[in-house]
Amino acid sequence: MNALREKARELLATKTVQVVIGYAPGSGGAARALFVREAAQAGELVFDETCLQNLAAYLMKPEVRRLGRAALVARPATLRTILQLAAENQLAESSLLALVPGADGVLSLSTFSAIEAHVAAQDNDLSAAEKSELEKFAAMGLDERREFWQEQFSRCLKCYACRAACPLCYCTRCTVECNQPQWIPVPAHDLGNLEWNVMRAMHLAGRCTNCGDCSRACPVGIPLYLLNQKLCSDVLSSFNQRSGMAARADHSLSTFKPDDPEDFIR
Amino acid sequence: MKTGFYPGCSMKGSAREYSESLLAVARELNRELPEVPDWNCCGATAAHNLDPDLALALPARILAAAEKDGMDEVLVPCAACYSRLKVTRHELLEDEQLRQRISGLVEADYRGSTEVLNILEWLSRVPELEKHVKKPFQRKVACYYGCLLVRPAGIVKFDRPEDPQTMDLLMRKLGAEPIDWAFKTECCGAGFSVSRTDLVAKLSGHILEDAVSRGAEAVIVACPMCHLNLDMRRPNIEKRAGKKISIPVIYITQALGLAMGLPAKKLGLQRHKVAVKISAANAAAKDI
Amino acid sequence: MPDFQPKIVAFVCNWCTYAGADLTGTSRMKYSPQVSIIRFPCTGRIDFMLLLKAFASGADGIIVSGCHPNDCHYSSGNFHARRRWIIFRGLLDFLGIDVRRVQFSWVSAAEGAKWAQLVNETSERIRELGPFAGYQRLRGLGVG
Amino acid sequence: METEKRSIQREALAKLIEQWCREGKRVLAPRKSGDKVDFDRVTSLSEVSFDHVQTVQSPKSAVFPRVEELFSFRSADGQVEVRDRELDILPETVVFGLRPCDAAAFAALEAIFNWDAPDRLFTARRARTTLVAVACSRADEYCFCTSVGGGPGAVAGSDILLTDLGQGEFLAEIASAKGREMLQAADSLFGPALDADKESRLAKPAAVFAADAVAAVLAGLFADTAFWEEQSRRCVGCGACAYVCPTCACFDIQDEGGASGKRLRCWDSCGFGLFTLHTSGHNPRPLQSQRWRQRLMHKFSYMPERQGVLGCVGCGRCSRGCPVDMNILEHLRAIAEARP
Amino acid sequence: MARIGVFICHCGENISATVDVKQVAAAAARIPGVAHSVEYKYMCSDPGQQLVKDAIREKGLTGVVVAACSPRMHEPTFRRACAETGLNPFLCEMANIREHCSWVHEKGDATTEKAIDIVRTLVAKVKKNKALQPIQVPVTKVALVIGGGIAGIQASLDIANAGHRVILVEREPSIGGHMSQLSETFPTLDCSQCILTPRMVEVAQHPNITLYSYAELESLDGFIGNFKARIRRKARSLDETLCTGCGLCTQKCPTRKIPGEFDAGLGLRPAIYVPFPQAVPNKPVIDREHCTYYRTGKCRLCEKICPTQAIRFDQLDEIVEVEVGAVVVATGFDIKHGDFFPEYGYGKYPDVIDGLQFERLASASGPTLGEIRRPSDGKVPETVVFVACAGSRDPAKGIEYCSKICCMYTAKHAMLYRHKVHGGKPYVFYMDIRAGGKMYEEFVRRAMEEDGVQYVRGRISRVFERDGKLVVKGADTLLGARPMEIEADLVVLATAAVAQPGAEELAQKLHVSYDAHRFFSEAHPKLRPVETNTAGIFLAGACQAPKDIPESVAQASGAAAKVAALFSRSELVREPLIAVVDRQPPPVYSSCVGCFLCQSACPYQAIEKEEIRGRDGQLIKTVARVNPGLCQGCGTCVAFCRTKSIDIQGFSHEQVHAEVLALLNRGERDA
Repeated sequence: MNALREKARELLATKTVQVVIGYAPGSGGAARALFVREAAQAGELVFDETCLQNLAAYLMKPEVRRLGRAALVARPATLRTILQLAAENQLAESSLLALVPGADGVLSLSTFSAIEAHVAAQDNDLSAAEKSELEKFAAMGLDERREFWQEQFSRCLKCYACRAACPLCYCTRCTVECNQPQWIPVPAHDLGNLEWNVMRAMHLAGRCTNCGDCSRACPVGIPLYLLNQKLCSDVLSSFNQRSGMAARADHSLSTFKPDDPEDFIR
Repeated sequence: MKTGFYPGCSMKGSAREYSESLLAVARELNRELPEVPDWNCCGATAAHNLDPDLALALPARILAAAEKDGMDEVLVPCAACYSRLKVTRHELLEDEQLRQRISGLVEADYRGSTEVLNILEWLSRVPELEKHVKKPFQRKVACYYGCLLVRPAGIVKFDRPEDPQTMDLLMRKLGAEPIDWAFKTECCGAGFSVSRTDLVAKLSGHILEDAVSRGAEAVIVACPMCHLNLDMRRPNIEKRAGKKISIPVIYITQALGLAMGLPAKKLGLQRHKVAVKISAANAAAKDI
Repeated sequence: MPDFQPKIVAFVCNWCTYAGADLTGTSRMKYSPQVSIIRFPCTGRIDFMLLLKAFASGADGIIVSGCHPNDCHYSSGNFHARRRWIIFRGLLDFLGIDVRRVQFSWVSAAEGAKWAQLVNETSERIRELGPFAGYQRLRGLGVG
Repeated sequence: METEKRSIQREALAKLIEQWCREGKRVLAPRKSGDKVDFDRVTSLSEVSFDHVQTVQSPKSAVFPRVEELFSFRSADGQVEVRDRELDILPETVVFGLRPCDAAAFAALEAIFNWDAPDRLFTARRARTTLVAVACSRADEYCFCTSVGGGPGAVAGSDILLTDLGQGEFLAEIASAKGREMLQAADSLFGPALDADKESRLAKPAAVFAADAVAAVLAGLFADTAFWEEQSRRCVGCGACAYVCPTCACFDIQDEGGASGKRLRCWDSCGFGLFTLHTSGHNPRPLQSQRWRQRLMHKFSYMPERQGVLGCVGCGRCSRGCPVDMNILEHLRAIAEARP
Repeated sequence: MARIGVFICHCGENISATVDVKQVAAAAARIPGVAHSVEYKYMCSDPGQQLVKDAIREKGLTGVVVAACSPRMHEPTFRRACAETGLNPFLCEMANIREHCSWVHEKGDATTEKAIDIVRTLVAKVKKNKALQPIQVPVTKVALVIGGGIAGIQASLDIANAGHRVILVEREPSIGGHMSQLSETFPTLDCSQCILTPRMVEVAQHPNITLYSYAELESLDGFIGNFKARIRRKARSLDETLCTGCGLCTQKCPTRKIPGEFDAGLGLRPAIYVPFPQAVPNKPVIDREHCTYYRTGKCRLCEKICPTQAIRFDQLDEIVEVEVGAVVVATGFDIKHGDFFPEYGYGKYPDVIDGLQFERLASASGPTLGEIRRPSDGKVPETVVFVACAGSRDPAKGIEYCSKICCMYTAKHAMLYRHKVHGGKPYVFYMDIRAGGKMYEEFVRRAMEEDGVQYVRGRISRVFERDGKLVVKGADTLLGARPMEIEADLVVLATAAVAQPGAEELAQKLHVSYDAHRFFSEAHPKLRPVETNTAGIFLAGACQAPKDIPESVAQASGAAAKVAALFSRSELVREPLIAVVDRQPPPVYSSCVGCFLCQSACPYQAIEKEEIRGRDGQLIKTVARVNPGLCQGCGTCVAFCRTKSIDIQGFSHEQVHAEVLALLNRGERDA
């Protein structure tokens, strides 16, 4: 933690960056995002297991971008997100550096290739628990799955907290906001909620870096991560691709291989 | 994988040696071949000319019994029986209404899970068959397939209908040298064995003469009917040709048994009309 | 339900399946009239959202068909479509939506008979599955 | 009206709920599901949660559902036929177990919906809704009712307020004509007033700021862009705060269907970027800082000025529901301390 | 408010026999926005089109739906009719109630209901149609001809003589194709090379023709008028500019026993070789697989003796990039080889040969200098059996179709044999004789009647060797299915004509479709036989289906005429059915967020990055832009766009969305 504060202080003092986006203690024992713009404020930074938010979401916010070059305290998913955003032409390499707190100090990654190398060395698979939850789902009957999701989606308020929290939902016009034609019903009724959630999952397929912020953001507790992890795992098993591994990625859903595997097309 | 065995009438009668040699070989290969329970006549060769329903009902009952017994496949060594079972399976699976009607007739439901295998298919699936060969069958042989193993091509979907290779490949594994000849699937006279022995003598005679002229030392068969015509009708053939034709006709299972070093008696070689001369000391000697 | 006549929408590409269905017509082969075709330039154009719209509008079944792999008029639109369907179909299944209601297929301009067969078999399957009541119920407000 | 004090035992309360259900009333009450407690339809007391601090959502959907059909329409032969909602089929509703702050929030909703032209549907629903609140025995760090004129045992807004006195006994304060009607319909279930110290049973959330002081500061803070940017930097612009808020009443109108269909009223939030987007492409509030400012201004400056009520009851839901921990109490404290 | 006209065609009785057209017209009239709805016997006829035009003028229609046949048939017809009245042609749509309805369903209510559904769907679409303006694109007036057989030669010469540049690409070292291998040609029996070689020379000398022999198409991108072709010029191991074609190298090459391709394997050639003496270009090529130098690193004899030092052992393949406006595909055919008829002994017995090999035996330039001698021992065969339909018309073992040329060339072969071997006995086993063509039937008659060729109607079951003879077993089905056995010296199989081995791959490079037998598909079997479904790519010769020489030449000239017509204007008008990216006034500029997922999806590299800058030059955002020249309108990008910022004209979001809703909402038909 001290190393992180020291590094932040140094980066700000030397004007290497104009802001350090990190974590500070928040309400209810949780951590929250902190924007440190003065070296003196760096002492407020913390990093522990409560620091869960994917701060890369702020890189897409105009008010934050305006602050200047940012150093971002990054968890593994944050790094993948940075690469994915870069692959989607949303980030300039010069606009940020990533700070990765570790057991022995803070790693400062200032280029995409450094981030790529770091990410490549991590285990980017779904965890065993995540996999087994998906397997449990796959083992359920069709009706059981339908009932589960119907109940979940019936609670959806369409508050779009999932979208707002998601760093990859940076579109300035979301499909749900397209009304000529009206693709997704705006009302938070059963159909509107189903289509909204299917659409969001599909639009994140091959892009989601599995940070889990959508589920954490959901005020009514819909386990949205399940949808994203399902698609992450399908993309990996079908196309052998993972999102967020490279700043110049092969997008898995807008590329193809002539022998992509399927057994359902007649 | 459970493989059943459908003997049919000839394996219990005129072609006992085929059955004896098959079972001897199977034992040696450690393969169990339980008989299809309560099996009946396959309907060959008359039924399909007389009563189309009966022609399907008889094999359907056999297949249903095998399926009910949990057999994944049934080995049908007799080529005629094989043809009837294979054709019936095809017809029933092509036409659901027909399948239901025939199932009703025989009061047994064949759903199509049990496959039908001929002897060559069965032997081809034995992995590393050549490792079982103790006394290589170092002979020039004429592989004679007859008509029913490969036809109708669209239904049996087995090997090249006009120039099949499976038996040739098997015999090569046993150490033999199959001759290149054009009579592999020529007609032996088949069912005319009884009514028109003159025709059989002519057709089977052509086959034997060509095999001999190309240096074959034995004709290898996989069909009791072919064997009957080529072996038992030899006197008629020789009479028509006006010469002695002494080439033996042996079942592929017998050839395999010999190569595996099994005694001739166990393989029923003594039952042939045309003597199969065996040198007990060395199967590789000139006399078989 | 013996009288149930399913509503089936076919999303097809202009170059292969639309032409294949034309050939079915010129060959006077018969098929079930419950299927109607909507023409697209390419399967690559077919947004998954349209499938949702079709179900939401009361379709009991959907056919999506285009050129065989390697035969796309635009060289690769169908490959992109295939990837999309691999993922989309998995998602539908995950959400408990019966994927037997969506038939994906490749029908070339020469496969008039295949088109007729595809339509008939799909209609038959959808007829067996019955109306897509579970989805159509969603069209109500479902809240408050 | 004088507040009448009575008592009720837990068993009687259970019978009361069953009686409401028998009468065909829709009973909405806090109910635990997973790790969240939220309002849901219940049919027995055993389903009702008492030990939570606050539900995720407010009870406003009883009178302002998240999607509401306003009318249906059908066009045929060039004519358009419009059918209004039938009001008499709206359900008689009892909201049970809401907190005093929630009960107070209905006054803010009434002020908005009846500001100029009375809203038919809202008014009809409100008239059919009875509020049976339960006083707070616990508060958490997000609660601040006492700073906005309320309190954990405040009666205002409730038709009946229950206070748990322990040992399965509740103090029942009947505070309105509706409450009295409810009492009369089940008088035998209620016992006599008890001599109990209600205050000792209540939570004690501290008063942190004075609402009128906040309003006074806000009036001069509108143009302080730097202040609002600093305050809102963490905000990601979702609608969670507005949707869980008991007083937020913004909505969007949507038509569904083609030649025949429905016109729907759906919740909306001033936090969304497109909330103020004009057809021209111009957006008067393009930045999140401006939208955050709007949210606070509306509740603490515009509403007191226009409707004479605060747009906040201190329930703390927006802070609890915020995905990025925008704790409104901190922001209000900062405003109170700001010197423009 | 939309004012849509609906025009329902009876198509004689093709539609009205199963669809109640009056009911359809009445139902259409009730659809909101439909101002006019009529039915008529033949809408595509002049009076029918006049109905449409009059209604547009009189009723002030804003859109037209013609419910008739497939849009692939008459969409251009009706769009043109609309345009004549001043209505933008893209405001006209076809509702296909014939191919997709009346022809495929029985007469009945369900069929009429479906026709109404289709009409309602297209009305909903056309209400969302927008007036579109055609796109003008420049035309590069250079043609690429792929394949230098007789079809490619003819097409090249015709286009070149029309005054346009031609790039002719031939895979083999010389042009000439199969025709150069033939001895004589039916039905005139004139010498194939005598009529072909002057054309080959003309190609070589034509100022408008650039010939790339020993070259193959690597890739083709772009679109009609604007293709970019990459051509791989395979290394000849020779500097063609220095080589004079003296032939010294080919005479001295020590590696000489390579079965020659030109002689269909019957003759031998050296490792450095010219395929045949009249080759164009007359420049050798080194066969690196067999050349001693490439195999062992030693020899280089040719290099030493070459008087102009033209040999280049280290030459690499060269990629040439050319811009062309049209492509003629003339890659020809192949004959079926291999063991698909093992019982005929083809490939097993040297004296069982195919038709092309017989051509070489009969050719004066062939390995036997035109004497018919059998390959095994050089003996003049006394009995020759010709087998027509070896693989053709045989769905069980060969191919279903008729190879078309075999009846004629088999008759020719038998005749040539009789002319060269006077006492010889030729037999022809055939299924049917198909001799449709000018002087063709007469030619076959001549073989039977004047040259004594014995025609046996029947198939042969097998061929086997016995005592140095080929025993042909067959049956004469005209004489009571009598089994026949002929002891022949030579058996000639007229093996099936099939597509070139690389046809599938080439089709994929060209984005043209091909049939189940890998022959390239024409755009319409009757009315557009030389076009493909890809605009600007034309077919000539046997790459489309088996053809004889006159047919190949005719089609080649047809393709050349199409190219010349295309090149007659310097600009081409393209349908504007392309993708466009949303643009709005400031401050939005575009709803595109610039993720460029569309860019990786586009098969045509048509999506570019556009930087939107403010007046001060400050970058505001980077968004996608579609190059209208490159976009082909597949719409793949559209389906990937999360912000729905790319849309495709003619199949827009609004159009297809409206179609889906209208199709499924029968209830609203009367509303």
